[in-house]
Amino acid sequence: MDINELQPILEAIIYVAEDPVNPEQLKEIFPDESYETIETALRKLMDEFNSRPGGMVIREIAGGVRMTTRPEYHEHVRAYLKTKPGARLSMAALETLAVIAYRQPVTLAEILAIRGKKSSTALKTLLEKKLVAIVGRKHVVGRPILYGTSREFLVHFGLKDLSELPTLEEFAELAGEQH
Amino acid sequence: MDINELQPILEAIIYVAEDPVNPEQLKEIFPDESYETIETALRKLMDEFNSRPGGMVIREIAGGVRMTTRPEYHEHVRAYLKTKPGARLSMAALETLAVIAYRQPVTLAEILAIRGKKSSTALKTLLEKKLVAIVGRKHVVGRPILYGTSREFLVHFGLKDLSELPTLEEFAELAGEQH
Amino acid sequence: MTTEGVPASETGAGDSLTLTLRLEGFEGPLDLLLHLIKREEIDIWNIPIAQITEQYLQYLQVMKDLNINLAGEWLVMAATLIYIKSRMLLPPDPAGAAQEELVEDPRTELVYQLLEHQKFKNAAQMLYTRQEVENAVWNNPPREVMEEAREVVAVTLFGLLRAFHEIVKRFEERPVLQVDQEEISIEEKIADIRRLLLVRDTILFSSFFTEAPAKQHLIATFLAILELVRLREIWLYQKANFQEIHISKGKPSGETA
Repeated sequence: MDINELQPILEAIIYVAEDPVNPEQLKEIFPDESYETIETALRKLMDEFNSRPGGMVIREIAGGVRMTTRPEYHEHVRAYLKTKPGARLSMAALETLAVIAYRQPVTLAEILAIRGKKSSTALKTLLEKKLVAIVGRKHVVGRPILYGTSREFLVHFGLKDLSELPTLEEFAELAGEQH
Repeated sequence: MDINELQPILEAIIYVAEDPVNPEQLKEIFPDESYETIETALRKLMDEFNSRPGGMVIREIAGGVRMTTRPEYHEHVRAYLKTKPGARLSMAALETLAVIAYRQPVTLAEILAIRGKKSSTALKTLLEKKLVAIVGRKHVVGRPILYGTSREFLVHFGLKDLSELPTLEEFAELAGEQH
Repeated sequence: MTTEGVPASETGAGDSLTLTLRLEGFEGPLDLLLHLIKREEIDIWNIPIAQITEQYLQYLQVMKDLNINLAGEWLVMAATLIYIKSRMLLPPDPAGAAQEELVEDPRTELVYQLLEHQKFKNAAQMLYTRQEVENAVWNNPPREVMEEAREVVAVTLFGLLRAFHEIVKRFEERPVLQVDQEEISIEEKIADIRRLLLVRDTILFSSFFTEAPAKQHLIATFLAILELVRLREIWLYQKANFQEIHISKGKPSGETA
């Protein structure tokens, strides 16, 4: 299939998709096309779609691509939908999540040691929101559960993959330097 | 507001809307704009959006406008929706699976006793999805079939073996419950 | 370096509204310490430990005055600070110092803990910002194409466990058929215990004796347990002497699947 033929079909699929669409799924739908063709078409679609002055963009998220509204129109979109801003995670949950994201796989005891406070409630919230998942057990006495971030974590924070996170060292500014 | 400024916002609103968007609703969101401006912007948006070789169109439906995929891509869109990854289970199947996972080997009668609900349909689904397998027969009157989780179950949940299943005690620890 | 104490408005319980607001920000002891260090513009590599300890303890006192429940970690940190302070006061033992290559500053471990904590706080801030951006965008697939996916849940291991937890809760809340309060038989008690062991691996022995309404129940329960032990359906064990007796399903051999 010609790339110009493929492109609007990809757009339609990305439009209806609930989750980020990855090249593997597209390959299943277009078994006769090479990965290269699919990725070239995707790239071209993103370039063109995102350079038009439209209301939506196609972004790379969690190993796939996803269509969303442009953030700058959030006020008007919210006014139409009559929704309040979504429930935000508490600072405790975000801190726990940061520890898990940067230290994964990690046990509850290790999280406690780093945060210097109990984190089980925050962890439960994160598990319920599927931002964090059980990824195994540590081979030490008691075999504690190991936690890691999920694919949903990438989606929730609009990340392509974990390597897109700044390194922890980039946050090393000393206490008091900036707030 | 300039029509060119208005246009992408209208596009974003039409994109997120579940029902056709009508000019009255838009007037509510843009009280400072005249109906004329809104309708001109809508008309211009439709002309431009529908003349690009994209995957979606904006159509006039039931006194409003709505975004849909182009009908000619129907087949591919449908094919994509079928590739959706991940085993998804109904609540009944999930509960039945939970009972089998934590109480195996277990008979259908025991599952009924624990769940307090008929579970044969859910069990059938789990057997079909190969998450559950027949593991033997119980040595009681009638020799009922015993069910247990399969190797696929371990693979699906990323478990090395059954001893890696999180326990109720570990749940209680997260929930801060006393047991 | 300033040596002034905590300003009056932050020590006395007089200005309690500001205090409450301020204290709410400190989720844990490390947050409070970082706040104190920032406010006093202290060099983190040279923390005046006596001053910081004093201020920390004053905050703890204020929290106690305001009836704020202090979690254990606050007291652990107080103990740590006092310990470091006492170590700093001791003149270095010349004999010990000679043996060790370098006498470690007793504050070092705490400093590294604080720096690490600050990094994660900053990382959390970054996540917060990203979340704000994501809260401003919508992804809205048309509803009709999703119909096949309605009323289904994607399953995680945690989801499975939570489902089981809910079943157990529901199970335990189910009313048990009480035929006659007065005539409770051993058979009925055996059935009760078997029923409970359907959803639990172990039951505390004592749990049978906390809510039993009458002496007959206690005796019937006790005899039922003995009978089940004889039938080898259950076994009893203690993790240590004088600890709770547990009732467990099956054989003590502890076979695993």
